[in-house]
Amino acid sequence: MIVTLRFFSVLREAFGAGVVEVELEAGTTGAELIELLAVNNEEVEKLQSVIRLAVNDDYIDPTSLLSDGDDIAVITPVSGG
Amino acid sequence: MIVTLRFFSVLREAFGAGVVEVELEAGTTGAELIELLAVNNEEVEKLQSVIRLAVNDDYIDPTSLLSDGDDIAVITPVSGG
Amino acid sequence: MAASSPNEWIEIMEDELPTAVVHEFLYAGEGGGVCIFAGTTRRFTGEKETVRLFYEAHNSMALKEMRALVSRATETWPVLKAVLLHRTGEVAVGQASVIVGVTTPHRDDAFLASRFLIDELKKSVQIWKKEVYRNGSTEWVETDWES
Amino acid sequence: MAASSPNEWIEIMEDELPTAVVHEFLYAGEGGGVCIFAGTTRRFTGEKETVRLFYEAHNSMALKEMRALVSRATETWPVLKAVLLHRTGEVAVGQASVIVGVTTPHRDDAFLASRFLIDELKKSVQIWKKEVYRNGSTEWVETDWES
Repeated sequence: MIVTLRFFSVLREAFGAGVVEVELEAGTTGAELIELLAVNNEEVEKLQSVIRLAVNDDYIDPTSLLSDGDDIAVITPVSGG
Repeated sequence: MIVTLRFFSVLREAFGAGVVEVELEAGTTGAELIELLAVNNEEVEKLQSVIRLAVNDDYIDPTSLLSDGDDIAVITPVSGG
Repeated sequence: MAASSPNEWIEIMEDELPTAVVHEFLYAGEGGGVCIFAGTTRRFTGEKETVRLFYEAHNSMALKEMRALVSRATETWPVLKAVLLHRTGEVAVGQASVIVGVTTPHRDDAFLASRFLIDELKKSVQIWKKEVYRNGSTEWVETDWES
Repeated sequence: MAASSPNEWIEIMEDELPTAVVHEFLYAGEGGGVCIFAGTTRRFTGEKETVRLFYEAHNSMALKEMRALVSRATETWPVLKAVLLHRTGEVAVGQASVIVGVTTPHRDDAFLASRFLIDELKKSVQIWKKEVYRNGSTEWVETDWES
């Protein structure tokens, strides 16, 4: 299945792009997606315990199954204000 | 001796003037001045316990002696803001 | 009556309070937190409808007291910039009669210092307020005396 | 992105925050107390000199979260008007990156509600800040994660 990933701030710079499409196996969970990203990116690895995923602007549980076509925001600790 | 009295808000309206000159006996204290004003004005009588006097922009003690030429502000509870 | 120092702007004025200039002044402190309180005319108090307020000041005493309050704030919190402006004369509903503002390095202090300034101003600064109601009646606002 | 209701103005914008319009909007609440907090760029943090900030947002999530915070404030305090504005892109030293403002009938609530809004915004709204230092280096600000 194909999903869209959105990166911001540190991760956008680490991946060199704000929006990327990736192919995942059907049945991948949120936690598994973060694992996969961490393998290839040391910023994700460093922030792994504090990253949260949001699908269609709502945070999801790490155990939630991702679906084909999901628009997934990869959210690191915020620092606005 | 002659002193200048300055009234504000309720007392300015009660006396019909913001600034008046009055003649006082030498040796009059602040408390005695308030007594004198209260005799002839029921607003002063009503507020007597909360009125404070200031000479040259500094609050004075009720027992302080007034002097010829003093510029005396008659201050009622404030309500700015 | 102009600013009393480059970091303090304390004034009693008859005109509308210059909000944009207040922000510019406070931002120039290059702190991290700016807290501004504006006291505006509340239209309804219970059943009574206020159409405007009228403020009267003992200007020289009021300014002296306002300066003293800013000094106390500056001694208590790391104040980079402070503003204390009060109008006199008529103030319509929906306009500000008083503006207090403080810039500090961190926001905690900005909130505390501006809260202190407005609370103390209402207790001690020699300014008096008259309410003018819809029905034409007027009333000098009475407050508890706090010395 | 415009005001979401006549009493709430929630927006993420690239331009300088319109302070005078913020005051007008909040004064129109005809309450008695208006408290405004502006977060400005602090020039010095320890030895480091910041020349500007850069903010990036997940706009749709950030706006949704900002609306949720204003709703929580409105359920907790008698809020007549509320403003929550945040800039993105570059913000120079001495400019505001965020403005929070609340009008309530009495000043206690205005201070508490605006304090709540800025504290919660910094914890939960999906906006990120990068410091750009005098020496040319940059740094994404790290914060504790609070869910």
